[in-house]
Amino acid sequence: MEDVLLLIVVIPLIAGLFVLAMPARSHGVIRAIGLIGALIPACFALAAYLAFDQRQINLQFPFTTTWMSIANAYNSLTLHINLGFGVDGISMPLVMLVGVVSTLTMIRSFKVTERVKSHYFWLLFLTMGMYGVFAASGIFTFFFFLESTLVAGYLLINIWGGEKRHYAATKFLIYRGLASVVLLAGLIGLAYVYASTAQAASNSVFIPNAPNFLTFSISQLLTEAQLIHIPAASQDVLFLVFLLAVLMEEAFVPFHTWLPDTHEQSDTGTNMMIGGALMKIGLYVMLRFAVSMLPLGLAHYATWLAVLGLVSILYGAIVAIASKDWRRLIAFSSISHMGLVLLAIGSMQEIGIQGAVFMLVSSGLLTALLFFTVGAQADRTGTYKIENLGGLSKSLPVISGVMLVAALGSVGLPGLSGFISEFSLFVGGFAAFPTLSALASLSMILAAFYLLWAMQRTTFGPANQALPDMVDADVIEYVPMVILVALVVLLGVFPGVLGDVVHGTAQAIAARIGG
Amino acid sequence: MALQPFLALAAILFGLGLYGALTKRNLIIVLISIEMMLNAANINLVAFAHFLPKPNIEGQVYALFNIAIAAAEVAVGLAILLSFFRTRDTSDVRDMNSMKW
Amino acid sequence: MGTTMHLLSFSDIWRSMGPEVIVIGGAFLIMLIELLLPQNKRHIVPWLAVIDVIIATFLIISRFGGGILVYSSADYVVDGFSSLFKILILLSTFFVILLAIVEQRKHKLPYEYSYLLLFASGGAMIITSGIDLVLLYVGLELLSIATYILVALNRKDGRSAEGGLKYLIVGSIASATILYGLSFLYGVAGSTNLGQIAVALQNAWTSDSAILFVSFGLILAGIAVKISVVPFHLWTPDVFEGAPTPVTAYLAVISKAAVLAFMLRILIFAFGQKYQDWWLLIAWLSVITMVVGNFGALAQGNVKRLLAYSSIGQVGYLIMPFAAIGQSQNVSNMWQALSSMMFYLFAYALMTIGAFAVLSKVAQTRGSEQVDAFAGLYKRNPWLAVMMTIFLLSLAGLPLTGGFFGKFMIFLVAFNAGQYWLGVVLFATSAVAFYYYFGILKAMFVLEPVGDEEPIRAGGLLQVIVGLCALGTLYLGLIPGPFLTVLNNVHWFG
Amino acid sequence: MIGLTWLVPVLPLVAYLVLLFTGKRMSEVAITTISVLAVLIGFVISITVVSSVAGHGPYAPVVYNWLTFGPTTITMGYQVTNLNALMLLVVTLVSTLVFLFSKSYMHGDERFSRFYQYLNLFVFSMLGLVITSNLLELYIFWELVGVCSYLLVGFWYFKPEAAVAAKKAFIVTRVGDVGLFIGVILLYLGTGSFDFTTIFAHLHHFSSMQSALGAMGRDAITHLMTVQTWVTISALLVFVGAVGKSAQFPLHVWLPDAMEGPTPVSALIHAATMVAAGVYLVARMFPLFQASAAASETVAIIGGVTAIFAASIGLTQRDIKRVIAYSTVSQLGYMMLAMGVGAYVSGMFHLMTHAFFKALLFLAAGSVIHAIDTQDLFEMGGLRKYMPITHATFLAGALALSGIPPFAGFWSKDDILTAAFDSGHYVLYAFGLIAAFFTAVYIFRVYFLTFSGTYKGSKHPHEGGIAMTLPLIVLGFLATFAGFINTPFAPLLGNFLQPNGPVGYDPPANWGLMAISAITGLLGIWVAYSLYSGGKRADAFAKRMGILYQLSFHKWYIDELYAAIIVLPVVTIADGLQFVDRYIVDGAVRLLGEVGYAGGVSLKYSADGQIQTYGLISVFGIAIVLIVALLIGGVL
Repeated sequence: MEDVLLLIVVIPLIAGLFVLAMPARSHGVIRAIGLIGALIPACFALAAYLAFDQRQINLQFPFTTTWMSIANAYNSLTLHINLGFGVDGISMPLVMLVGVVSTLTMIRSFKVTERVKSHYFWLLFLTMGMYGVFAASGIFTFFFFLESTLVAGYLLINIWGGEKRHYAATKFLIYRGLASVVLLAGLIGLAYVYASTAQAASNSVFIPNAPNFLTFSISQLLTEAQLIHIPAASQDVLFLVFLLAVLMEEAFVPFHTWLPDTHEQSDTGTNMMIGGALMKIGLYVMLRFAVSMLPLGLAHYATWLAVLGLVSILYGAIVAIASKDWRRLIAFSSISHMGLVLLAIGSMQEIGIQGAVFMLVSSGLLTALLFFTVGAQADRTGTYKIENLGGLSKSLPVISGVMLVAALGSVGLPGLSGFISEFSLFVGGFAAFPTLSALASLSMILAAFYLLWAMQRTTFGPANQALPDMVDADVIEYVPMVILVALVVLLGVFPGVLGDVVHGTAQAIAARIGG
Repeated sequence: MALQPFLALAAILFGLGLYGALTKRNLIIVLISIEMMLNAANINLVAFAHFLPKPNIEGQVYALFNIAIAAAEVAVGLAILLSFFRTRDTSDVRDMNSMKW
Repeated sequence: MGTTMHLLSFSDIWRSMGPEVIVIGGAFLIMLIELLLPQNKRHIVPWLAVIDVIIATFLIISRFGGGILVYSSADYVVDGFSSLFKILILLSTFFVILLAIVEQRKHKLPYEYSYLLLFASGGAMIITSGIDLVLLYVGLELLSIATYILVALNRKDGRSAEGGLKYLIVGSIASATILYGLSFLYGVAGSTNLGQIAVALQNAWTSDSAILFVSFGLILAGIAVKISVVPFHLWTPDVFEGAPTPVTAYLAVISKAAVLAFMLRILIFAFGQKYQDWWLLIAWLSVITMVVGNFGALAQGNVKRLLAYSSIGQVGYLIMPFAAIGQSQNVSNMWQALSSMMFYLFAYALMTIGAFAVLSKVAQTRGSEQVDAFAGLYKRNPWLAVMMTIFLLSLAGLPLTGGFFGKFMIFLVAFNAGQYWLGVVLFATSAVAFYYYFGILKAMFVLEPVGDEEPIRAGGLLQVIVGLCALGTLYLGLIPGPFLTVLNNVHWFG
Repeated sequence: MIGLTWLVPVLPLVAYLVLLFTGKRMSEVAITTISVLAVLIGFVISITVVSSVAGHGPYAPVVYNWLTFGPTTITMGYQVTNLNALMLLVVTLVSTLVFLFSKSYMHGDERFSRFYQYLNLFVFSMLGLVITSNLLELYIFWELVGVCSYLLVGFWYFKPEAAVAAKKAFIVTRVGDVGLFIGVILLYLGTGSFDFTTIFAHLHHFSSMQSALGAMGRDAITHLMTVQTWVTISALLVFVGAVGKSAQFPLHVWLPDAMEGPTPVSALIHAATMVAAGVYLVARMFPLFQASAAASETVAIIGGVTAIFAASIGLTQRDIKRVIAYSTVSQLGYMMLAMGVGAYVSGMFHLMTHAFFKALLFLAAGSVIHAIDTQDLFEMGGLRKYMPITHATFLAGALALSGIPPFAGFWSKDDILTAAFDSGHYVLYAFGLIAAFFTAVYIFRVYFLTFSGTYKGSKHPHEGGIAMTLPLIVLGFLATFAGFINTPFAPLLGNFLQPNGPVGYDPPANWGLMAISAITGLLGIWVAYSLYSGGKRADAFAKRMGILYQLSFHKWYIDELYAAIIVLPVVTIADGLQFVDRYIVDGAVRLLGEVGYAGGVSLKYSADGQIQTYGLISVFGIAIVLIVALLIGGVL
């Protein structure tokens, strides 16, 4: 089990290289390789998930290899950079999420007929990047994989997207590119401030594994975060840097406009990947670095987080009402949901942290499912415009039914994964910000409004005469739908399967932030 | 004589050279102006060499080197100018505008 | 400073200037051979130059790490710093000559370039070792004059001569400015030797500070023109566009590297005492250079001009360590600053030359240097497209490439010096740069080839150049450790 | 048998899953058999449960750990108490009958099996809601019944009205659900638990568990409010949930529209069970409401207002199902009124009797609709001849609803009115009495318009099969006699529901008030008779009432009001915000991009090809560098 994370990250890349080696016309082989290349890591991820020791709060399945050192990187300290992987209760579920989403995306992308080879290569590359981001145990490793998602996402949007794909891809690139450089600045600053603090505190506090103080290892930083407190002023500055990065990365209002455009222009597979897994990175960063390592900064800006969260919640929900395109609607809906996570993180409650992970996983699954069904509809009707659809339940009962499940899950219906996420987040929110949370709870009504209204206009009512004759879901489409629905129900009915993994880590974080 | 007049002369020469190089339309005059700038530096060097508290020869040697270099520079400049003239049939600085933007 | 005085003798010259002797002597020799050879045999001439470069490089490497040698009344110093610069210069020259060989098959460049490149590189090498104003200036002019000719080399293309003239005018004015500034330095210090100048200036700052600052400003401005720091950069795109592509690569890499070495010697050695006063000036120059360079490239359609602006931006990154040194806490910081600059310079050289190599091929087949010429390159030649991607990602500063790691090191330097804002600008501007680098990426991978859909056949030599550059770029990004170790153990003189 | 209680909700779930995976291939008979058996066995178990509870009193909860966060472990499980044993019985009984009835009613529908799936899912959720052991679990099932209602109202999704009504039902009840949601959270934050018993134990002081929830949490609540305020706010929020689910004013608007669903659905969900869940919730949380006078008062007022308000609308509607729907709203108001004035037993009693007679009325209406394919009262008439069983049972239901002794409704409604009177809520008592009068008028208006006079339609009406008539007969029987389980002479139900001493206020018999309500009912029937019997239309009367008639007919314009003050603004704001998003927020982004690009363009064009310009700019640069250098040097 030691190298399982390495395998998880590397296999998609190897599969990608195999894809490149195939002749461009052998679509079947390429698709098979793509599927296998995503399925095997997903199975490994599942194995790791099952073997995960929930009582241990350190990073598990550690894999580390020394890479290089920079002398005098900080005063006379040498910076040793390791490449490594490791997961804890926050990243393990997200690794699993990547496994699920990527595998199903591969299946869905069987439908892609244009430039199949490149498509699968970049999908696999993106898969590798997302695994790496969540599994990384070093700042450098993390950043490398973050940037690789940028390249892959850019090309996926740009080649297989809709009419304005170049514009959307550029927006995606610039926003996420800016976010990543801001993030890098924050990460390096974090390591430096920890180094200087650790050095200063080394006389009074014993810090294990820190002969050199300067470290880029996430697990070491997490350990140090429990032992020493970096100066409040530095925490504030660094927290703001991270916050800015996260706002752009996670498309919070007012840095959100790239997300609807991206989703509107991407093809279904890409949307599943972006909406299902890529869009969890920002808040993961928030939890992993800003919350875990900058507790005083968090305490200082907690109210700001809550307010920003609230703005995104309401803004996203209201604009979603007026959205004319399903994909934009889903994008705004996810902005709204992620705002809730921000609000809950601001509450600094353990349950809020736990709910955050729940929401990341849940919204990942539901967003992927929504994009899948919406895409399946569009494959048949040729349009994503809500006003052009109608009465689809008649001709596409299965797809419409699954879509309804996804919509209800997003609305937060109990029994599906969305409920327990929303509930935990709101408990956290109300504990700290009753008024803001009360306002935020309006989004529960608004969500029901925009999703069910859109459902009513597309799947209910008399069939739109302009639509062509349609055949309901085929076997290939059943697989992702069934798996996603099953997972959504599983998480809704037995949230313990996720909660047990998250619990220990959430507790540790909460202890650190005094929640 | 004092040092200052030489420095002033050099400065004026440098200024004039710079002015010429940036305003004259004829490329040959531009090249000559650049020579003036180089010679301004040479005057400085020679003057300094003479007026230093402990006068030494290095400045003069330096100036000699510079004169040779300047000659090479002008030679090359004229050669390129010829090549330019052959293709464009002009020696106006302002006609050097086929590449812009 | 372990100054050992020696009388000038040939063995001393060989021990100190051996590589330079080989390069410059070889240049003379090749010049003669070219004259003597019949026309149809002349194609071996560039290969002679290649061999010459290789011999010189091996000589440097074999002597590398041998400690500091100071010769000829302390006018010439051979230390790790200069050796590294020389290796960089020769390595790049090697690639440029090979690229020129490739380019020549199409454009029929005259064979003069083989020895002209050697002369220029010889000058560049002298700059890195010389610590006497005369030597420095002679080296600088040797480099400059040879490159004026190189730019104008393509006699069939009017733009080449025009570029040469432009470069000559601007370069000469810059040289004159530098010289004028140097003359004041001499006047104040009474010596042309940098060591003695440094000693003399210790007292002179109080009595002659005005004249010294004028001198400083003039020298800095002249240097700024040569390495195209904003606002002295405007000539760059024009000259880059006019010059034959290999020469463009040469200008972008070697000229800048050599002048950076010049800058390091003069500014840190002679004016180092007042560093904490003037570092901010460099910092601001660095910032506006990064900003203007990267924004200027945004709207460029011509890839050569685009890369020109990009190289302006890169210069902004390169001079940032100079600024950071002014705020460094201790000596180790300064070393780190220098090694980070050196590291980035190597990465910059490899990725820039590689990018120009691909560009030269694409421009040849398409007859156009526009971004559109890259459309569908992935379909027409996947190998070139992938290599170009490596170079572009490295230029843009994405991880696992030399470009990223170099930027990362520079960033660390800025952080270390407490100048976070410099680091932030560095990365913010490189995010802007994503736009145009990815624009080329988009053309290669996303767009369909326009018109001609025939595969591009890249010759073996081109593939070697591109492959080696890509390999180097990846090596610096993936396994930077060994090279960093070398950098850490180098004995710095300046 | 008490150990088998969990089977009661699980059986319909199993039936749901079976039908989900195999339903498409099954015959209608098989589907019905499975479904009916599932609830029928549940009914049998419920009977034994009730008998055990009657002897034993409430049982301890049976729970399993579900999810741990912070110091809290949420459990899932069930608990048998006297209250929910009664509910089990009512729900399974009505479900069995409705399931049976649906066989004929839905015969031939393309999605017959889907219909039973949804019904089974609903019954599972409803039963789960009833026997849950903690508040969070209750909320979960609360939402599930809501979504089943959504699915069933929108069952005929291809009818635009049904699609709209389903959405409306979900969203309006969602408003209430959010209130309950926040209430649950507030109660948890105050007590550190979701368990009913723990919550009730902490109504007078914050829990010490609370401190484990984190400093901010405790501070927020204890700083914001006293225990009393907290209890009141929580109770009100819980009540908001009940208002939404039980269609109380002002969230009543969804229920009449929900009549777009198939009639058995209306009978089961929108009359007997789900809409009563709100009342059940208040009953389940009774100690919470008892702890806050303000909250109780609110409940009473809302209940009383709803009772009269809905009844006044019912007077003029033309759609048979809508009349009954408004009647349901009104009757639920009575129950809330009961809860508000503390008459716990009376409220539950009325809930039970109402479940029977209202289900009966709906099913009878369904039978009529099934027979003649119209819901418009003015197109009916004279059906007594053709549908004798339906007529007889409908009459029993109508009498029960009107509160005519000795029918079931009389006993329970009278209990409530007495309790209101006794507790000094004279205005509310008056409301209740007037509502009772209206009730008798509108239901007999329906009765006369439907069954008296001559038949006007063209289709030949006839009774449905035994599957339709049998439930009617059973319910008719119950509507007639169910009242006797809690007469002042023998308060069986009262004793059953209060095993550990009195809960709330159980009014003693007041013969005077009984007489008044009986007379009110009779008066109402007389008015209806004089206006509507034998095909009369009472158009003239309606004209004479003028504005009042219009108000009633247009449901007091509440829908229009909501459309104007809520829906329209929200949609307008959404459109506006989308405009802002697209052109101002994104516009700013694009502007920034354009400015950057324009900067690039201007930089590009700054290289004009003139070397002397470049030189000039460089000279300026040199000048600046020199000046700065000299400034730094302190020379200038």
